[in-house]
Amino acid sequence: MANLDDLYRDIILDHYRSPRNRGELPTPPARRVEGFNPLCGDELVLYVDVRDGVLVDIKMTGHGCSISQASSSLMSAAVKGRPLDEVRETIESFKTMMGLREASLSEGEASDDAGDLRSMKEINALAGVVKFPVRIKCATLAWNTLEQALGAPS
Amino acid sequence: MANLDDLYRDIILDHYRSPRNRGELPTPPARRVEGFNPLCGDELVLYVDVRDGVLVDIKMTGHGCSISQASSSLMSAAVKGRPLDEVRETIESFKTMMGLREASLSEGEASDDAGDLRSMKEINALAGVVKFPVRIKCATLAWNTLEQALGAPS
Amino acid sequence: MTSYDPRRVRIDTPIQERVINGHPIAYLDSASSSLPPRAVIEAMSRYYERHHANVHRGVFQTANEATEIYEGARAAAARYINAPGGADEIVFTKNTTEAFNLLANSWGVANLRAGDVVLISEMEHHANIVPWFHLRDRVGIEVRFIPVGDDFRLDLSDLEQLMRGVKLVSLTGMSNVLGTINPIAELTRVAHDHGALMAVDGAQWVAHGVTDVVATDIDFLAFSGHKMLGPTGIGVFWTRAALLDAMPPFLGGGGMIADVRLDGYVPADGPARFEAGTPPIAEAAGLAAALRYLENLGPEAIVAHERSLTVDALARLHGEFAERVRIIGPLDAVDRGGVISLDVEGVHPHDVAQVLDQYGVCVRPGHHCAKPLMRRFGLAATARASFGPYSLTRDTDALIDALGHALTLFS
Amino acid sequence: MTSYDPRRVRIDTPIQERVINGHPIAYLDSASSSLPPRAVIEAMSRYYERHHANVHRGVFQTANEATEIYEGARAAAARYINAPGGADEIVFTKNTTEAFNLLANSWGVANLRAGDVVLISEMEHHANIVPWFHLRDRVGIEVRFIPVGDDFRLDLSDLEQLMRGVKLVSLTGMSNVLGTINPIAELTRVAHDHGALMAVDGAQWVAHGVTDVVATDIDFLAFSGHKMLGPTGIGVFWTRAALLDAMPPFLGGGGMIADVRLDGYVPADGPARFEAGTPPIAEAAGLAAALRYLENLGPEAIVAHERSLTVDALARLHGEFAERVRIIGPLDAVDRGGVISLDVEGVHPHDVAQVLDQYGVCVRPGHHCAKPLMRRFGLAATARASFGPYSLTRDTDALIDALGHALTLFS
Ligand SMILES: Cc1ncc(COP(=O)(O)O)c(C=O)c1O
Ligand SMILES: Cc1ncc(COP(=O)(O)O)c(C=O)c1O
Repeated sequence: MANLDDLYRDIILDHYRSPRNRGELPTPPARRVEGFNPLCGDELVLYVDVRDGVLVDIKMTGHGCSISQASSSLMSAAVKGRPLDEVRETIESFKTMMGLREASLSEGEASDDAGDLRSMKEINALAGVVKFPVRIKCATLAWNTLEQALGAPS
Repeated sequence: MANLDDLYRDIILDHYRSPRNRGELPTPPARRVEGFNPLCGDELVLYVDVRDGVLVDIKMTGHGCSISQASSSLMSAAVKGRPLDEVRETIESFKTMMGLREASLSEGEASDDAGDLRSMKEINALAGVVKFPVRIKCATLAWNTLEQALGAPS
Repeated sequence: MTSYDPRRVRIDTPIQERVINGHPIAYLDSASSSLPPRAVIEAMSRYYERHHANVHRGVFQTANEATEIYEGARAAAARYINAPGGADEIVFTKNTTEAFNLLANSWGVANLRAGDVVLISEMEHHANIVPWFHLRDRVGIEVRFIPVGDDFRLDLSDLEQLMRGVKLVSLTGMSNVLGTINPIAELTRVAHDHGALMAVDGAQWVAHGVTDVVATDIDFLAFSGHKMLGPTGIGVFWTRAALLDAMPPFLGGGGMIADVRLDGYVPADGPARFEAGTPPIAEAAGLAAALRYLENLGPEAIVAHERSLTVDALARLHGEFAERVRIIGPLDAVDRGGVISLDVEGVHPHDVAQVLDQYGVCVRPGHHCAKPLMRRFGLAATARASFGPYSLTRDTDALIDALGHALTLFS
Repeated sequence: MTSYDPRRVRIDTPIQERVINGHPIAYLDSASSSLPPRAVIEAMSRYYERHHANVHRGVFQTANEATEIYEGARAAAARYINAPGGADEIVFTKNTTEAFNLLANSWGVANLRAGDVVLISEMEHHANIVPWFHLRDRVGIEVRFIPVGDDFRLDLSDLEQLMRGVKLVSLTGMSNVLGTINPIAELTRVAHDHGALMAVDGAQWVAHGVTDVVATDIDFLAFSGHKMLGPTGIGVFWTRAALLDAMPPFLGGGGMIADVRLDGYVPADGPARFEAGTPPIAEAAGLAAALRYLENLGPEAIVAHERSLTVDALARLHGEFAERVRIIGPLDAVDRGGVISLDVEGVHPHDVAQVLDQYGVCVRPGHHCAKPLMRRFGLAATARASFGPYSLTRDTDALIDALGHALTLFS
């Protein structure tokens, strides 16, 4: 039986109560992308500032449940200031964790040394979401929106 | 349990095999009305020649099952040459027999002395149809079409 | 006299024997869909085990039986809403939503022209909004909204103004978010005075009320089987025979024709004209059983029971949580059904529902297919609890208890 | 390997235990609707007894279970027809007929202009005729018919001519009157060569065949649960994702939107866009059980069994009654399913069916929703016998025996 504690870890509740990187960025130079979860009405507006292949800044506005809010906050902390290829790797490992991608050895290796270890460990607090399948959409909204904001890899 | 013999009485099979009053009448003076049973595809074209309140002639073409064919044949024999008010009474008693009208005393009385007793008795051969509810529509097609041809009583 | 005992109804619905996360289920989502009693489930099983055949064109015995069952359901639905023309006024659809699409695409396309107004309200379910937007795109009608006041009721202060150019007023009988029951009979009089017709969304209104289309004098009604202890896959569209007879077909196919030729077709008469294809036959058997079951309980008795649950729940929610739980709907139980939408301070409805699930309490988070209403109150979603004929005070107990846990977790 | 034994399937379908007018039922009306096995009936009962809730927007446990069951059925339907894009290409409708109305009103309205041609055939069911007549009235398309030859097969001799201006070819995979199975893969190639798309009426074709939308390369497919051991109230519309994504909504309401405002709305993506309102949830559970059941039997094995019954029945009907019973359909069992339409000399189909019922034999009289085809052969109706996976030679025995009685009575 899935337990509430698996879902609402302290880190998640903390990021829900005190979300990181809230706000807007001037566009341009930042890009603005909207994310939307029609099932629960979650809305997310993401501002990403990419320069020379690095995601130099990220901010967001919107509303949603604790999972979607915490996930976007955790994501922002993990990807801010990171080179795009690492950001893409982080997105992939997150989706693998959510069961949306087959884990592949190379991806697994890549994510091991991808950037800030502490943020990556915090993201793992979302692992319990897979036990609550309907909430996976909440957790992935920010990540899909970010993927969209970055566009196809060049 | 309803038995086939209740439905396919000899008189009915006889009228089905040798339908009376088949053919057309010139219009005018006759009136031409189409009847139609969308459920089984039965089609009936009725020609009625009414003069001075008397149904002087009736003919019909079309196709249908034994019940609809026999019923129209029996009807034509029963109403041909009869004054319209008696024709209307016959229609009413037929519909009462089919369970489509509540029998009323006055109607019952009226039908007793309404015209040609032999044709009326023959019509009673259709009484068994009520045990086969889906066939009631077959039996009543001709009568509804005749009612339509006569229009509202003046 | 009826012998209504909600505890008995609860025993009759097998799903309520379930234990969820170690707690007996407290099903508070009847506004989404109700729980069918055994009699309904068995009516459908029996239909499939004994009588199933396609309807209408059969001569053999099971085809006749299936047809009788199907047409019998039509008569039962007519009786339940007091349709003046009886079964001939009942069209079976797949749900309330299809019924509104039928209304817009058949009556609407035939009778409305560019500039004509359909007056709906801010508290409508999308089923009574989107089909009118489609018609606006197709024909150029105007879709106008009666506003909803801060008291969670229709704001009728500008009604005369709003009625200008209106050909159809189409309103929910009871809001599936607020619980508000609208003054349908009065508004029908207003509509008729202005030469407009009146359509009612009965998805909640019929399921949780005593419906009489003659007494209210409405012109169109839509409702769903699954909201009233019946099965999924069946809904009802009702209108008076005179209107129905003049409505052109909507969906085309078998069963709705009188004749088809290579160059065109002649539509059938009566409800058949609007029932293209094999209809929901087993579902009609289930719906008839549900209506029978409800008639035995007595709709008045159910309304009274649900009202007393609502009065109690409103008072206790308010008393227990004061400002931390805001009720999005009237606080007085007058003209109000058993739907209670909650806005919980600091806890997103999704999380409310998630925590409540841990305690076996089933409430629905979301916009409840009423996004314009959500926007009106500056909300993205609510957590909604709603009662059915089997609901008991212990469901409210469980709700309040679990809500306490949610508030603690997120405090 | 499968373990298909038609006698076992017969035992699995409770309705076939019935005795009709003193005779064991000989159900020969599967082309109208098939008889569901216990596994299907129980899947629906179990759904209502254990899992029922509205789908999609729930968080609580039974809502999740109901959603999994519903979405699982979508995956099962995708697998059954080998949909390349999987579940995301499956739209649940109420029946085949609604699927064709969806095709005409969504894809058709968006893509067809006045003068464009939709090519159908004289052997179509009204479900694949009337929606195109509606579109003709609305948009001005031309509806053109491929003629049917005296051999009861499509007359393709003028196909190149017929293809002029055609944007969509929409054909039945298998005639519900003649039994004729059309060369769908070849005709799809022709359609594509002419830049047209291919829609297939799979009501019989999917139910009595092995369906592979990739191998046949078709573009649209419609079929019904109740024709393939499943419940009433559910049908399937399939098209490839690329086409589906570009199709505008048809029915409007809850579930098919991404956002609704007072001034308009944004439709949802994917199959949801075409599923307005509460969907047929229990019916999806039943359909999934039916598909599982059919997969266990093995569609190839069923086809082979129905073919051998057909070969036998055609030979015996011909041998027994010679000229008195004319078979309206191909006499050879090549590219032909188990539907046998009879024209009995001197006995109206209605009477044939009536007499047969007396002997427990269930056949369907009528035009079978194919009036243009009836006219083509100068008939008002036929008496139609049709096989299903549970049919046995003894059903044919009963048919021939009872036909003899009918001929005697009316001779
Ligand atoms: C070939 C064919 N097409 C379409 C249909 C219509 O199916 P439904 O009535 O389930 O919509 C049928 C069955 O009646 C059929 O046999
Ligand atoms: C007020 C109201 N209208 C319409 C509907 C739509 O009903 P259905 O989903 O059965 O079409 C609902 C239920 O969802 C409702 O509550």
